[in-house]
Amino acid sequence: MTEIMLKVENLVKHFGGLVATDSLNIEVEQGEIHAVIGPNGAGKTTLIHQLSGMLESDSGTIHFDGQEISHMSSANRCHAGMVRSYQITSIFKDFSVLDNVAMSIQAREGHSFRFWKNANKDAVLAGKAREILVEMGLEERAEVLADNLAHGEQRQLEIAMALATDPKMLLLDEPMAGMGPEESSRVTKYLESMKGKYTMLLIEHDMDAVFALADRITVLVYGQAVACGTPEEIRGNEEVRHAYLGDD
Amino acid sequence: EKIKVGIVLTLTTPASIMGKQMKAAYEVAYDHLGGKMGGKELELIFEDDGLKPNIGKQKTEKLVKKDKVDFLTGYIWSHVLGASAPVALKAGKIFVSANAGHSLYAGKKCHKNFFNAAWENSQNSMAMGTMLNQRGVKNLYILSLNYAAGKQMVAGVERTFKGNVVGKDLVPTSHKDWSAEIAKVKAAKPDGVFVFYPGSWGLAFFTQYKQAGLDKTTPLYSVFSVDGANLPVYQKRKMKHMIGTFNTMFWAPDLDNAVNKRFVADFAKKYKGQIPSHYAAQAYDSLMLIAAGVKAAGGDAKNTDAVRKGMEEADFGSVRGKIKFGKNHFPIQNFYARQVINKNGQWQLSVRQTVVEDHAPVMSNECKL
Amino acid sequence: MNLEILKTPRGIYNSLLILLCIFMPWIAPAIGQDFFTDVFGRIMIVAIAAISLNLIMGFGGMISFGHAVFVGIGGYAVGIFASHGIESAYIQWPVGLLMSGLFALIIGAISLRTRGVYFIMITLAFAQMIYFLSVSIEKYGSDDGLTIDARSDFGIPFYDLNDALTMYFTVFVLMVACLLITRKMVNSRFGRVIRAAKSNDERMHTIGYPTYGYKLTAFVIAGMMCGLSGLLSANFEDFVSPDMMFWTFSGELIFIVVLGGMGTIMGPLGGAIIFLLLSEVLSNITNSWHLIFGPFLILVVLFARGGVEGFLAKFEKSPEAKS
Amino acid sequence: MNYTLLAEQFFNGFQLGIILFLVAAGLTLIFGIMDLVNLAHGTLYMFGAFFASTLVAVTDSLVLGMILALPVMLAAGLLLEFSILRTLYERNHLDQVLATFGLILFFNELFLIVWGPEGTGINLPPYLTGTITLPGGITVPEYRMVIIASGLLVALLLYVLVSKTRVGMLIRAGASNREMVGALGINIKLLFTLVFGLGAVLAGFAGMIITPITQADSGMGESILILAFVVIVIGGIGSIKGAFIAAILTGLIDTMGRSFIDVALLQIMDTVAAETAGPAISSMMIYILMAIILAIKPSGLFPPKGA
Amino acid sequence: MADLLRVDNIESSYGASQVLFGISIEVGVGEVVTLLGRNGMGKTTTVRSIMGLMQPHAGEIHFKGEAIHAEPSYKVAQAGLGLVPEGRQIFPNLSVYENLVATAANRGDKAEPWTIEKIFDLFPSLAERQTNAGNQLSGGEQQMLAVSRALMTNPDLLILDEATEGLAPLIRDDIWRVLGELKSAGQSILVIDKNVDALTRIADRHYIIEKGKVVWSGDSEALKQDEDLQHRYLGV
Ligand SMILES: Nc1ncnc2c1ncn2[C@@H]1O[C@H](COP(=O)(O)OP(=O)(O)OP(=O)(O)O)[C@@H](O)[C@H]1O
Ligand SMILES: Nc1ncnc2c1ncn2[C@@H]1O[C@H](COP(=O)(O)OP(=O)(O)OP(=O)(O)O)[C@@H](O)[C@H]1O
Ligand SMILES: [Mg+2]
Ligand SMILES: [Mg+2]
Repeated sequence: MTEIMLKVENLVKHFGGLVATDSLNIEVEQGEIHAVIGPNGAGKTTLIHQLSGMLESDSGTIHFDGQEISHMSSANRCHAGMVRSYQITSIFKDFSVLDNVAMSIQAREGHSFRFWKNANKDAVLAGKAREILVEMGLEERAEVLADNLAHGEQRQLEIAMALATDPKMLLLDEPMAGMGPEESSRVTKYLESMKGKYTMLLIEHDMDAVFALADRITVLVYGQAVACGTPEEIRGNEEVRHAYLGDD
Repeated sequence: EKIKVGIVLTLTTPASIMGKQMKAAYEVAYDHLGGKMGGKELELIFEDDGLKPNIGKQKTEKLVKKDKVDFLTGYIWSHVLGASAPVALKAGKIFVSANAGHSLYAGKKCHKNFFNAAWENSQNSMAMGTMLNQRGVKNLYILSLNYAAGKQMVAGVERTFKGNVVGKDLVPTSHKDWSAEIAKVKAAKPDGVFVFYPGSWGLAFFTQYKQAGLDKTTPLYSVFSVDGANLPVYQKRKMKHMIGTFNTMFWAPDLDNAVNKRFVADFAKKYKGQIPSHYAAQAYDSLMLIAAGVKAAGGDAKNTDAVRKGMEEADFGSVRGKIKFGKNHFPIQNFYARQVINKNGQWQLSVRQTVVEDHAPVMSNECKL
Repeated sequence: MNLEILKTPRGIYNSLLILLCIFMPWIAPAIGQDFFTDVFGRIMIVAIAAISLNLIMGFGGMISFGHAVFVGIGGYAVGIFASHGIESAYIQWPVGLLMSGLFALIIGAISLRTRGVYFIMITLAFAQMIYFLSVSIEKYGSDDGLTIDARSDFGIPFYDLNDALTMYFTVFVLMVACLLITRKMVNSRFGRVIRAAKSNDERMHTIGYPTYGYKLTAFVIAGMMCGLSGLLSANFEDFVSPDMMFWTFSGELIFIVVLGGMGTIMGPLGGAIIFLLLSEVLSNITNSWHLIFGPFLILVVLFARGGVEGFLAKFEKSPEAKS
Repeated sequence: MNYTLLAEQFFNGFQLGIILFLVAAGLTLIFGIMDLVNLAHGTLYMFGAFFASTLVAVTDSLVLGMILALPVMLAAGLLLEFSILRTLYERNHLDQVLATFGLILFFNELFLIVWGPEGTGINLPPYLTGTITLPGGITVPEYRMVIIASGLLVALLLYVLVSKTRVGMLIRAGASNREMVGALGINIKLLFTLVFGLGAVLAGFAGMIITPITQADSGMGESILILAFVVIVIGGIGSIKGAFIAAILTGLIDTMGRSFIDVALLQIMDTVAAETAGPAISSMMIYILMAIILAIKPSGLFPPKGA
Repeated sequence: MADLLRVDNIESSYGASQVLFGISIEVGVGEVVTLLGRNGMGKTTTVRSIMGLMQPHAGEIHFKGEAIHAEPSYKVAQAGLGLVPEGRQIFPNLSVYENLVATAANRGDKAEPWTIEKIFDLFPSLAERQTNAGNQLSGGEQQMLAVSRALMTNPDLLILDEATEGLAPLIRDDIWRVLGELKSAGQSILVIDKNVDALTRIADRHYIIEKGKVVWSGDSEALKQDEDLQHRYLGV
């Protein structure tokens, strides 16, 4: 029996009258890629906010890797091994691409109360950061200011930064949005190759990517999980087709 | 070999209203001295402190080190003086405050080379307290600014006033709206209000005093709030309710002595036809005091001991008649009740009576000189 | 010594600033303006305060509008002890630094809950409270200030702050130390965290940094550095007064940093020299010098983005990352 | 307890709040909504005071002088925006702070030279110098009622303009993303120039309406400016409603503090201590208020949506 | 077919780095044209240059026969261009309703202009969120709002940069359907999207941009046929 990496129980979040997350239960097994799909405004990003600690939940519990993290700060959740990416790009715009990634690496190497040694010349940070950039196909842009990247490149950097924290589990919020076909297929391949190494919760509207990657899929509508199953099961689910997929 | 006198005043900001009068008075004194001291040529060097202690100190340093002045005078504010005086005193210069009545220098911190040609902060309001007793005021409301000088004014009046203080408010200097205080005054129904609101605070406060209708019911008594420098402004703004109000001071333009008459007349010629304020009078006396010292030293300004001795004698024609110095080098002098009058269409301050004679700062005996 | 820096206008300018500070005690008499040595001593003391502000504002994005309060705390530590006859530097200085640090810790801990303009205003609020407190304490002079009769005593033979040159070079050495500390720190791991938090604080949390603690640490370090400026100022001026923590001085510190070039190492020193020297020179020319100084500041903003350092950096070929 | 005094002080606090709101109103527009940190807002306030004083003196009519001063303020605001400030919108706050500080220095000095250190003022005409007695024996100077009425009017107009009209939406949109507003066909430069002009008129109006009470002198804008910033921050930057409520709150707290703190302190400490602490605490009052509010609500009382 | 938009050999740069090296494209009245190309090739830069958000330093742009390459962006928009920008850029501090009406206009003098009601029919979830501030919307809702906002200006030429980024498949289909309907109503459209299949369905012509140059242009048929082309330049 595989271990449960993430267990969400009865999670609730209200925005005023709106119930964005409605008594949600999700289990993600160790090593699986678990996709969450659903219409716009279904509460997917809200779920990631709650999981990553950006939003305080109204009620419910989150267990991750054997401990309860419902009330942990986002930084601590990251240290516990859970890291997210953003749907709307969130990077250090006035840092170089390399330094953006290096910040993540620095984070995983323990506290940063080191006041003296020059971190710019720190071979460990730069070396590891470069490795990740190579994997993401951004190595040629390493020295460019992140703000000057094209939109699609910023999306790639977004994921690189999450990966660089060396997480156990990745929460990916539409990682492929804004990427061209080539880039998104590269990222898809990359994520596939990482299967087993990371547990992933993937939110994506790119169904090609979802069906190619996901082991299991949860469908979210109005904050509730209306279906959960293998890609085949979901593809065949009439309700899901109606609410989300359309009749391609 | 010229004799140089460095003069630090506030010549910018709205507070320059006093500084400019003082500057003019120094120039009148210069003329009266014929541009000479002890037979030597005299040079006055003016600097602006911008109302800030650090700038005042900086300018003092410049006067001492660059211009190599023999004397320093001017200094309107206690905090500017506090920062600046040590520079001059360390350099062995003689320092004459022409306004700032820093009480520490009258007592504990008195210094052989420190003179004050004006007064100590609380003296004037002590005289006010006495005057209030004389005029039969029983219930007094006190209003002042919340800073050191303001508190010393309050302390002064409380020291001598014998009736009841029915209320007391010290407002921060950033405030220009007294609605709350005026309501309290009204509720307390005093038979006199004592205020210390110099400069633009006075302008605003007295305006609101009238708007609230208090001018009709409660007489105003003030120190350093109605003076020759701002009286023309009150007149220009048609603040008629100021006429008849009382304040106390060591001097008035109609004080009857020859030096004063000449000074008042020459000042008007020099400065927009204005009647001088006490600031101007002090400034005039400061330079005359220095001149007396230099004369006693036979023109040798570097002979500090001789100069100091001469200054302590204070043998010169002062606008306040004869001037006497205590061992702390603060004047021992009379204080007068003055009233605002309209004389030939020009508002001015007129002496009504002598309130106290030969008054010395209370902390004089703390001075160990 | 690396002479590379002399190849760029910025490098030359920065070297010039330092050389000017070193040699002013000899330059000043040579040009017949002895008091310029004092002016420069004062400039360097202000520069230390500006350097400390730059540390949190330029690199950490924490715009403190109450920074001068730490100058005041450092200054009053000397003043209050001296007024009780305690002149030992070994009591005055550690207490001054600790108190600045402690106040920074309290102010920072509360203020850092807010951001942006709210942060600016809450730091101002705390500074104003302490200012009004200092004005109301008559025992220590209220707004008349405290004259300090004896400078801090280090008890070391031949090292006496009453000696003008000793005082001057004490200030100089400490200022250079602050510059070096800043330089080391902003490039260290800690410094990178602060700078990244300025850039995107939320993202910092999600990649694992509880930035609050880092920012608070930086705030406390800056507070203590600024307290040092106060300790020096009290000794240099022989005088402390609430004026030194009024908001206008906090404002001036901000102007100095922006003028010199925010987020650069040498910016605050350059800013302090230009700001204070220009005030000094202009005010000696005319009393109405604000008529010239005001437009000068406007021109700097309009035509030199990033202050003087930013202006000079335009002449460099490759826009280097912040040094 | 003297209830008339209490009521009167309550009223005084309210009218102080209105005055604060008048100053904060223009600042809310320029800083809160257009996001330009304009330290020279106090300078515009001073403009209003001096221009109106001069025009009232020239025309010998309070109403006429003040009405004439409004277009002058508009012109001054437009000129300032056009010549200097319009390049600052896209700059960071600190550049704005430095440049507008330059403006303060320049104009304070200029006004000092032109009008002299004693400044200027406005005398109220006889029909406004009386006092009104409200029920309960509260007496209020007539002119203060005028201020209150005009403050309420400005509050209402501004609220409608910003929250209910398309111009208001565009200003807010332009503040968050100038480029995009332009790309959707709005001449944002012109719009901002006009809004700045309106802000200048509001600042000037506050300055002129207060002058009969406080008189006018060079540098009068700076201390009130800080208060206006405090008000805006307490209310939540960019919210007219917030600014209004915060202004009233600040006015009340400040007035109540100045009225009753000394009495209250006497209950718990001796006279000397109370007399030292009283004025100190009442000076600090609004800063304490701001610190507490921000410590609890880091974005002010009524942070506008989406900011 | 009459030219609506003609871009002639424009070159644009960000500071010192040049991004466009002589781009020429044309959009005719009633035509739907796409810009294709991999990430970072200059599609958005082309759009920004057209919209007057940056000034090309060489070349000319004409819209309805008038030169617009030196005009500020608001004039360009007033001339009848409506933009759905990359990254949505909705106004975060305005409510959904305000986002829609603030810049609304009938630029193309349409007989039946877009109205709030029509928009809400098109995107019912926006109707439900009318009072939400812009930044209180989900990513997809923001995209819907951005499209609607541009429609509300009733432009002659609608430009969509990343038209369906972040939209759920159903909504994405809706967008394609709407664009199709708009096209049949005579609306000219310039669109950027990564969904090549859908684009070939609705668009008349395509331009492929590579490193700031147009490397290929042609109609949908030609693009569909040429798999090598798709692979080489689009990575499909
Ligand atoms: N701060 C907020 N205040 C009020 N409502 C909000 C807020 N944030 C999100 N919402 C609403 O909550 C719902 C869920 O939003 P969420 O961002 O989680 O959707 P999503 O599933 O990620 O959608 P998408 O696929 O479009 O990104 C949406 O309807 C949105 O409008
Ligand atoms: N603000 C900027 N400053 C400097 N360079 C920039 C800037 N914006 C974009 N670039 C560069 O210009 C090039 C073209 O960018 P553009 O945004 O036009 O690409 P794109 O084709 O739209 O890509 P995408 O599909 O990723 O949106 C890229 O190499 C990018 O790095
Ligand atoms: Mg989402
Ligand atoms: Mg693009």
